[in-house]
Amino acid sequence: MIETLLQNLETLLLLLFGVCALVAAALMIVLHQPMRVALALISTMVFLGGIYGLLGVHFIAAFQVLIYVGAVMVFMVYVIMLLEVREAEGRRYSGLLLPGLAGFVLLVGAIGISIWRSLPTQHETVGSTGYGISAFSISFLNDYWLHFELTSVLLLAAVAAALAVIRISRRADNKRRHG
Amino acid sequence: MDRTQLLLGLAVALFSLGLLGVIVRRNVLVMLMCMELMLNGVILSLVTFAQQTATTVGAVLVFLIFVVATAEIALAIPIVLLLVRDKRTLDLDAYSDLKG
Amino acid sequence: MLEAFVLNIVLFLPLLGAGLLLVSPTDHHDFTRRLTLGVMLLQLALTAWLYLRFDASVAGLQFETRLPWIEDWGVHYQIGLDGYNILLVMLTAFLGPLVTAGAFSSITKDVKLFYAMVFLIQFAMMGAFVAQDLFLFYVFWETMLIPMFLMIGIWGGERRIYATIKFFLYTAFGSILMLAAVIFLVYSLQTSSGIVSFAFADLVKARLPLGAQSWLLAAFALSFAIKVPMVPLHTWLPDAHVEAPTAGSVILAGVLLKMGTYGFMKLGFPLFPDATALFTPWLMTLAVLSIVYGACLALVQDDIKKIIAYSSISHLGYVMLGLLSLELVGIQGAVIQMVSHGLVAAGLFLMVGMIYERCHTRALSAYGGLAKLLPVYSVFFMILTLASVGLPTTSGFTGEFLVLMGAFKAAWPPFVLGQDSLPLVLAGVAVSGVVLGALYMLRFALSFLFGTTKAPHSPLRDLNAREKTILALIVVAVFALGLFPDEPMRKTELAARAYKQLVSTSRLPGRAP
Amino acid sequence: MLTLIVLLPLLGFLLNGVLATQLGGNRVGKSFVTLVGCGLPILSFLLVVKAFFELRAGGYAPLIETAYRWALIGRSNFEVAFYFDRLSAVMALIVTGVGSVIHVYSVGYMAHDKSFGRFFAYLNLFLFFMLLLVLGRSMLVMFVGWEGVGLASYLLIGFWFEDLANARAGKKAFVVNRIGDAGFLLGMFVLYQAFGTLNMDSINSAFGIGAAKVVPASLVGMLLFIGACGKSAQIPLHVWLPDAMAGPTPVSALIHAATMVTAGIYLVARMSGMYLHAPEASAVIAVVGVATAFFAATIAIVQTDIKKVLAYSTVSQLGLMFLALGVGAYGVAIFHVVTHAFFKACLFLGAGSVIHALGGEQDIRRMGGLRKRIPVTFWTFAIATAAIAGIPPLAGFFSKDEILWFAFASTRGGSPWLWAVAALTALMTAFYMFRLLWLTFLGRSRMDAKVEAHVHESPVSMTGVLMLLALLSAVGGFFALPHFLEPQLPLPQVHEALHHLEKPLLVLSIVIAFAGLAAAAYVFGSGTTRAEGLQRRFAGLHRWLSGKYFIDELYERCIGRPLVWISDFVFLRLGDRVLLDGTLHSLAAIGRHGAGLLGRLQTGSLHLYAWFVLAGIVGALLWSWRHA
Repeated sequence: MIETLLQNLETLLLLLFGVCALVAAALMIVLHQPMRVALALISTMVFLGGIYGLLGVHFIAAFQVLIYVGAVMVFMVYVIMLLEVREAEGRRYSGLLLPGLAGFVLLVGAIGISIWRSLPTQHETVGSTGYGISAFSISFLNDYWLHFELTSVLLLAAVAAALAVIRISRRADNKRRHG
Repeated sequence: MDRTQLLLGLAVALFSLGLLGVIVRRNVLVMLMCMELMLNGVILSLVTFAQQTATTVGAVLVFLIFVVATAEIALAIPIVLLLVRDKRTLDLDAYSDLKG
Repeated sequence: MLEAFVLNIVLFLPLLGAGLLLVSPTDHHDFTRRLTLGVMLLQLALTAWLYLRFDASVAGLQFETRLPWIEDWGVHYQIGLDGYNILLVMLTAFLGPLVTAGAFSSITKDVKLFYAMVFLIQFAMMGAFVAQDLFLFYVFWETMLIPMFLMIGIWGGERRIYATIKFFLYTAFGSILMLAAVIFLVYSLQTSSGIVSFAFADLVKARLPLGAQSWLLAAFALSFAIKVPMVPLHTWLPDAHVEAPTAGSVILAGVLLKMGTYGFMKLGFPLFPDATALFTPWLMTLAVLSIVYGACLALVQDDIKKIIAYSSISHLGYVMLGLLSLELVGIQGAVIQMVSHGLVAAGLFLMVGMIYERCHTRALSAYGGLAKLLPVYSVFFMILTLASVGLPTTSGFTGEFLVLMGAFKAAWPPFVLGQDSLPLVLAGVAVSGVVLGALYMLRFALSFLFGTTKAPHSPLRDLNAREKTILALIVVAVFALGLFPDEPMRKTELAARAYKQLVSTSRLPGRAP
Repeated sequence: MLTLIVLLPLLGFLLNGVLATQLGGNRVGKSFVTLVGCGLPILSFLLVVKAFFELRAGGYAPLIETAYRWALIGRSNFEVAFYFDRLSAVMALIVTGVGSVIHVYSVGYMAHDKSFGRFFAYLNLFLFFMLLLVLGRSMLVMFVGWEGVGLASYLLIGFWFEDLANARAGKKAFVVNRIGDAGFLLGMFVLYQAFGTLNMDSINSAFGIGAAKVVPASLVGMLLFIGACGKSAQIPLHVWLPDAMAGPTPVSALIHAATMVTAGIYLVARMSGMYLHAPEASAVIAVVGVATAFFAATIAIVQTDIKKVLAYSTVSQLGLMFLALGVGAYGVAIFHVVTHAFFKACLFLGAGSVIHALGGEQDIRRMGGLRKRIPVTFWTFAIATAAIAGIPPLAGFFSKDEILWFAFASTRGGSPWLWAVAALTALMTAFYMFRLLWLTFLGRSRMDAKVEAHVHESPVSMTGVLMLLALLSAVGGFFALPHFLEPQLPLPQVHEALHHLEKPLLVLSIVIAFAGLAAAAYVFGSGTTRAEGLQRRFAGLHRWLSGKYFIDELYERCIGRPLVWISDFVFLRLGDRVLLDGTLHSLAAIGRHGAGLLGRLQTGSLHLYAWFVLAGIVGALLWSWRHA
C-alpha cells in the first residue's frame, strides 16, 4: 500500500517538478527584466535537478545544481548586475515573433509526433535500473578517456580565447583613451 | 502515457521554448540564457534515454555538455561585454553589421 | 633493372630540381636558370638513353617498377615504358630544356618560383605518361593542373585571371567525372572478378555490359576531350594560350594537350571497346569538326597566339581521327602527329614569344615584312609554318598523311559494301583540312613576314645564339620525323597493334574483328 | 646514281641557302654561288645523260634504285625509291637540261639582285623536288616532289616579298595547288586501300591484268586529275598561273612554263595504265583540256603585259596537252611537253631579256621597234614564236599537229568538234603570238625617252642561252618522241574511216598557222589604229576578255568571302562567342546571381538565423518521416 503510494508520490512529484520547470521556462520568454529571466532559468534548472534526483541519477542532479546554477548562472547574474540593465530598452520581442511562434508550434508538433511514432510501447519503468557514480566513473575513465582529455583541451582553448578577448578589449580601450 | 514519454515531452518543450526565446527575444543576455535552456532540454532527454537503456554513455554525454556549456558561457560573456562597450546597447539588432 | 631505376630517376628528377631550387638563393636568377637547365638536360640525356635501350620487339611494359602503395585498395606505384608512351616521354624530356631556355629572358618576376612550377609540371606530365596504374595516373593528371593554373595566373597577360579560372574549371569538371568513373570501374572489376586493382593491365580485362561502358566512356571521354580539346569543348584553349606566358603556352601545346589523346589511346578506347564502337561515329564527327572548325577560326584571328591555338585544335582533330580509324596506318600516324604537333606548336609558340619580347604586341596587323627585318627568324618561322601546313619532308606531313590514309582505308570498305558512308564523307571532309591549313598558316606568314616592313619597335635585333639553338633543335627534330619516321614507328608498332586488337574486339554487330 | 641525281641540287640548296644568305651570315661571294648553283644542276644533267645511256644499254629495262625505307606499317612498305624508264628519262632530261640553261641565264639576269644566293638556293630546291617528282617510283615520293615544287614555286613567286602583291600571288598559287593536292591525296588513298602499295609500276600493271573491277578507275582518274588540274593550271584551278608571273622571269620560264606546270601531264601519262581503263575520266580530261586551251587563248589575245600573254599561252598549251592525254595519245602529250619546254622557255627568257633591256617595263603598249636595238633577242623570240604558232618545220608544228590529228581521229574519244575547237585555238595562238611579236619588236617605238636611252642587249650568258633554246625550238620537232615512247605509252588506234583525212588536215593546220600570222600582220602591221577600232567595236567582249571572264572575282564572291564570313560570323561569333562561351558565361552568371540571392539571406540578424535553424529541424524531421 505504502509502496504503491510511494510509487504514486514519486510520479506525482515528477509531474509537479515537470510542470514547474515548464512554467518557469515559459516565463523566461515573457518576462521583461533580464534578472527575472535569470531567476526563472535558475528555477527551471533546480526543478530539473529535482527530476534527476527522482530518477536516481543523483550525481547528475548534483552537477546540475553545482555547475549550472552555482557557476554559470552566478556568472550570468553577475554580468547582468555589472551592466545595470534594469529596463530592456525598447521592445521586448524581435520582428520574428509570429514566425517564431508558428515555428515553435510546428517544432513541438513534429518532435512530439516523432516521439509518439518512434517509441515502442515498452513499460519498463524509468529509474528502476539506476546506476551509481562508481559505474559512471569507471566507464568514463576506461572507455571514454579520450573524450575526457578532449574536454580538457576544449576548456583550455576556452580559457585562451577568453584571455584573447580580454586583451582585445584592453587594446581597444587604450586606443579609445589615446586616440 | 508513461514516464519516459512524459520526460521526453518535457525535454522537447524545454528545447523548443529555448529556441523560441532565441528567436523572439531581443536582449542578448536573455538569448544566451535561452540557449542554456535548450541545452537543459537536451540534457534531460539524454538522461531519460540513459535511464531507459541503463547505460552510462548518456551520462557521459551529459557531462560533456556541462563542460561545453561552461566554455560557451566563459567565451560568450566577454564577447557580450565587448559588444556592449562598443555599441552601448544589449539589443541584438544593433549588432547586425557583424555579418561582414 | 638498371633501366627501371633510371626511369624512376627520370621521373623524380624534376621534383629533385624543385627541391634544389627551394634551398637555392632567391636573388641569383642566373644561377636558378642554369640549375634548371642543367637538371632538364640531365633528364633529357637519361631519357634518350632509355629510348635507345627500349626494345622495339618486346610487346608490353619495359623497365617496369611495381611497388605496393595503398594495399587495401590494390593501388600500386607502377611505372614503365611501352610503345604507347615512349615517344611522348621522349617529347616531354626534349621540350623540357627548350622551355627552360626559352624563358631565360622573358621571365624576370619570381624566377625561382617560375622554374619550380616548370619542374612540377614536368614531373606531373612525365608521371602521367609513365604511370601504369589508374590511381597513380589520376594523381599525376590532377597534379598537372595546379602548376599550370599558377603559371597562367601569376605570369600571364592581362586577362589571366579569367583565362586561368576558365582553364581550371573546364579541366577540373572533366577530371571529377573521370574520378567517379574510375571508382565505379574499379568497383565493378572487384564485383565481377574479385580482383581489387587499379593496374591498367587488370582493368583492360574487365568486360562490362554495354550500358555501363557507355556511361564510363562518356565520363572518360569528356575529361580527355576537354584536354585535347575537341570542339565544342575547346573554348578554354585560346584564352589559356593567349594569356599564358610563352613557357606555359609551349608546355600546354607541346605536351599537355597530348594528355587527352594519350588518355583516349591508352585508357578510354581500350577499356571500353564496345562503347567505343557505339560512339565512334559521333567522336569521328567531332574530330573532323575540330579539324575544320579550328582551321576556319584560325583563318580569322588577329592575335597570333590565337591562330596557333586554333591550329592546335585542328591538328589534334587529326590525331583523334587516326585513333578512331582502327587502321594500323592511322594509329601510327596519330602517334606521329601527336609528336609532330608537340614539336611544331611548341616551336611556333616559342617564336611568338621571341617576337613578343621584342615588340610587346601579339596583334598580327601590327606586323609586316619581318623577313626583311629579321631574316634568320623568318627562315625558322617559315620552316615551322610549313611543317604546320604539313608539307612533305616535315613531321606534319608524316602525321597527317598516315592519319588520312588510315581514315580512308577504314572508311572505304563499308562504303563499297553499302553499309555506311559516313566515315568516307568524314574522311573526305578531313582532307579539306589540308587546304584550310595552308590557307590560314600562309595568311599568317603572308602578313607576318612579307609585304612592306612594319613593326611596333624598330630596330629589331635578330635571334641570338640561345634562340637559334633552341629553334634549330626543333627544326632538326621536325625534319628527322618527316624524313625518317620509320625508326620511331618501330618502337610504337607493337603498341599500335595491341591498341587495335583491344579496341576492335567489339561484340557489337557490324564491327567484327 | 639516281639518288645522286636527285641529291645534287639539294646539296646546292643547302650550300647556297646556308652560306650565301643571312642565315649563315653571307659568307660566300657571287662566284661561289654561281659555281654551286649552276654547277650542281649541270652535273646532275650529265648524270641523267649517263643514266640514259645505261638505260639504253640495258635494252630500256627500267632502272630501279631504292634509297631507304621511309616507313613500314603492317605489311605496307613505303620506300623512297627511284624509277628510271623512257618516260622519266625524257622528263628528267628536260628538267635538268632546260633547268641548267635557265640557271645559267639567271646568273646574268639576277646579277644585280641583292638576294642572289637566296635565288639560286630556291632554284636548286625546285630542281630537287622536280627530280623527286619525275623519278619517284612510288606515288608517295611523287607527292613529296609534287608538294615540294609547289613550295619552291611559292617561294619564288614571292621572291621579291617586299611587294605584298607578289607574296599574295605566291600564297594564291600554293593554296590553289593545295586544292589539287587534296584530290591527289584522295586518289592516292583509294589506290592504296585497293592495292596496298603506292608504287606506280605495280598499280599500272595491276590494272593491266584486270584489277579495274576492284577499284573504280574513273573515280581515281578524276581525283588524280583534280591534282593535275591544280598543278597544270586547268579550269577551274587555272587562276594561280597568271598571277604567278610576279616572280622573276627565269622562274616563270623554268617553273611556270617548262617544267613544273607539266607535272600534271606527267602524272596522267605515268598513270596511263590506269587511265586506259578509265574512259569517263579521259573524256573529262579531254573536254577540260580543250576548254582551257580555248578560253585561255581568248584571254591571251587582249592581254597587254608581255608575261601575262605568255602565261595565258602556257595555260592554253597545257590545255592542248591534256586534250592529247584525254584522247589517249600520251606520247604525243609528252612530245608537246618537250617542244613546249623549248619554245616557251625561249619565249619567257626572251621576254626576260626585253624586260631587262627596258629596265623593268612589261607593258607591250609601251614597247615597239626593238628589232634593231636587241637583235639577238628579237631573232630568237621570233623563232620561238613561229614554233609555238605551228609554222613548219619548227618544233611546235609537229607536236601540235599530232595533237590535232589524234583529237580528230583517235578511237579513244577523238571527235571532230574537239578538233574544231583545238584548231580554233591554234588559230588564236598564232594570232596573239604574232601580235606580241609585232607590238614588242616591230613598228614604231612607243617607249619613254628615258627608257629608250637605256635599251641594251643582254650579256652573252643570257643571249647564248636564248640561241641554244631557239635552236632547240627549231629542230626539236625532229626527235620522233612519240615513237620513242611508244613501247611504254602506246599511241591510240585511229578510226580507219578517217585515215584518208590525215594529209588534208595537215595542210589545214599549216594554213591555220599562216592565217593567224596574216591576221596579226593585218591588224597590227600598220600601227595600233586598227586594233583600237576593233576594241571599240567589241567593247563588251573586250571587257570580258581583259577581265579574264571575272573568274577571280567569282571565286572571291562564291568561295573566299563566304568562307571568311562563315569562319568569322558563324563559327567565331555565333559558335565560339555566343553559343559556347555564352553558355558558359550564363552558367557562371547563374552561379553568381544565385550566390547573390543566397547572400541576401545573410542579413546579420541572429534571430533570422535561429529561425532558419528551427525551420531546418522541422524540415529534417518531416523528411525523416518520409524515409523512415
